[in-house]
Amino acid sequence: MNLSHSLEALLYFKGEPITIAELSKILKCSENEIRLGAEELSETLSSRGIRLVRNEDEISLATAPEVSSIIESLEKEEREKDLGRAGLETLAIVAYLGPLSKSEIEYTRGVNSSFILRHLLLRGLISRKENPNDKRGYLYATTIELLSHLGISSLLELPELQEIKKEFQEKYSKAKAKEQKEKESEEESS
Amino acid sequence: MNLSHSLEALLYFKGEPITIAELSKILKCSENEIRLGAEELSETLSSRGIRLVRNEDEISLATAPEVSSIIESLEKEEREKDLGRAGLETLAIVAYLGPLSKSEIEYTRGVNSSFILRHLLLRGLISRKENPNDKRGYLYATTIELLSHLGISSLLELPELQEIKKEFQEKYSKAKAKEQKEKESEEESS
Amino acid sequence: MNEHQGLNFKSGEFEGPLDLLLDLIERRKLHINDVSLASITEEYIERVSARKELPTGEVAHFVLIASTLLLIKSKSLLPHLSLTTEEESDVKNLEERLKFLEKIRSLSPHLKERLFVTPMYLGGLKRSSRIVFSPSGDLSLSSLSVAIRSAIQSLPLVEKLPKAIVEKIISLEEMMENLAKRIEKSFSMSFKEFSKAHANEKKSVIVGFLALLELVKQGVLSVAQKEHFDDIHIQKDSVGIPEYN
Repeated sequence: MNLSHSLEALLYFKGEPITIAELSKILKCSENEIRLGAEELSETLSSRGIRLVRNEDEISLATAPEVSSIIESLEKEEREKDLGRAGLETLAIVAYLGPLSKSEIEYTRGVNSSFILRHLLLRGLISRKENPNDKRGYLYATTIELLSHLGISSLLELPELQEIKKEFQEKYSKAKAKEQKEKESEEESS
Repeated sequence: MNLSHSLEALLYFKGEPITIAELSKILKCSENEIRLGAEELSETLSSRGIRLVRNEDEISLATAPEVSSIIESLEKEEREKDLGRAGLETLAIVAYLGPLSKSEIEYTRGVNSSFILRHLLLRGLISRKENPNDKRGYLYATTIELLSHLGISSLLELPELQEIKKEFQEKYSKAKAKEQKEKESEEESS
Repeated sequence: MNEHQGLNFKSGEFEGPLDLLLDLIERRKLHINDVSLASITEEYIERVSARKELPTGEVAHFVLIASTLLLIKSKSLLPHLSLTTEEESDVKNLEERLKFLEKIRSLSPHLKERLFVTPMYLGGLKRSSRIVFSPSGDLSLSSLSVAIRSAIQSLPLVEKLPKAIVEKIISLEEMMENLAKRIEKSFSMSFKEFSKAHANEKKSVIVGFLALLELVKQGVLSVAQKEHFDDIHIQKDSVGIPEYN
């Protein structure tokens, strides 16, 4: 694999500027080689939708200036579109049962929720903070802006909050117990 | 600005899969034009550090499989790798025959697959969406993440994909329909 | 001692009835057809009987497949036995399902070889744009309350016994009775052809029925003992476990 390709992949994955020094360390080659690779990548990208942006000691990918209006319409579209069933469900789980970790949310929904959580974060409907019980994970909770948009001053004012919390707890523990059983019988056989 | 460049920029900016439907709305052109643009972008990227990954309704950029070892060293999260025989078998069924319903999966495997499907959903390897023919049920399909984990840009890279899909539909549909009817009457009563 | 125990088949190595059948067929390096299915019928029933703690719903699936196997077996021993159209299509379906699952199985290793080996990273999660509070038109207290209700609804349910499976098991008992009568009839019709050399095989059919009945009993319902089977029970001790190669 040629160096400019590796650079492109790294910069894409990181999605933020990386210093020449760091790149030379990751790719195990000299800073000069990195600069040459960056030169080559820059030429390849010169007429594409993404470009290479360079300054003295760091480089980064960025969208081409010609597409800035399209990017704006993407942002606008993303901010205005309906939350939909998946979005509302995730938000409701965070509001009624939060603060919750990602894996608790996913367990309750039964599907991977990485993208939908990110979307709710970007729309300022939920926020996350470090989980005191798990340094690498986060706890998700609703934002104050969401409450005021809903016209309530506290989550306690959510309709039927107590009943729903209680009902959830009961079903959740039964479901967990059952899943454990199923897991055992299905795993036994795999 | 050509369409494939706009797609590249949008996908780079979003950094996660975007549906064909959403792209068609943002770029104000038909879904078919989006698919053609994606085709062109896919070819342009075929020998680069980033690639286009496609499934039926979504596309995304991803780093090339050839640089996976470099990117892996940057990834902080440890990925759970083991799937087990039942998991792989179920995944193969969804990849080759999907989108399909739970009862079709269970008919093929001959065994209850609730837990294993849930597990695959939670890991983001498969997705579910409402079944247009059965409001109470879901259709299961592969995700862009699954393709990216496999290091392939499209399901078409799987061996024998077309033949097996065809065989399933032709030879199997009669038996399936019969069994499904029985299955449904079971589900109704449970 | 019967040879199957020598296979050292660990319980739990199979998943469902189709997997078990495929395993048995593959171990003997057979092709999937009525002959191979007939030859593994007893072993299948034995394996299932030996599996003590099958989940309730699963027993029925195993038993239903067992009944089709028994049809195949009976037909292979008694060519005069005529199967109904539905029975014939059951047999054909079973073969087709097995062949298809075998094919799917042969594809899984390919996925296994590729999965997580040289992944493509979607990345981009850090490419965060600004957080701007942007509620949507479909967001309200009532839509949230509807959403949480449906989320709770869709939590995995506490196990309930599927009624249709129970019904199938009941009709299975009738099916066995019926089949037993037809076998007897078929025996008398073909008595001359069916020489003494085959006597042992006749017994194996009966043992198959007994084992199947045992399964039904273990299963969802405690099936009331019917006179017809009492007769067969009496012979049980003298029959023993059949040898099958």
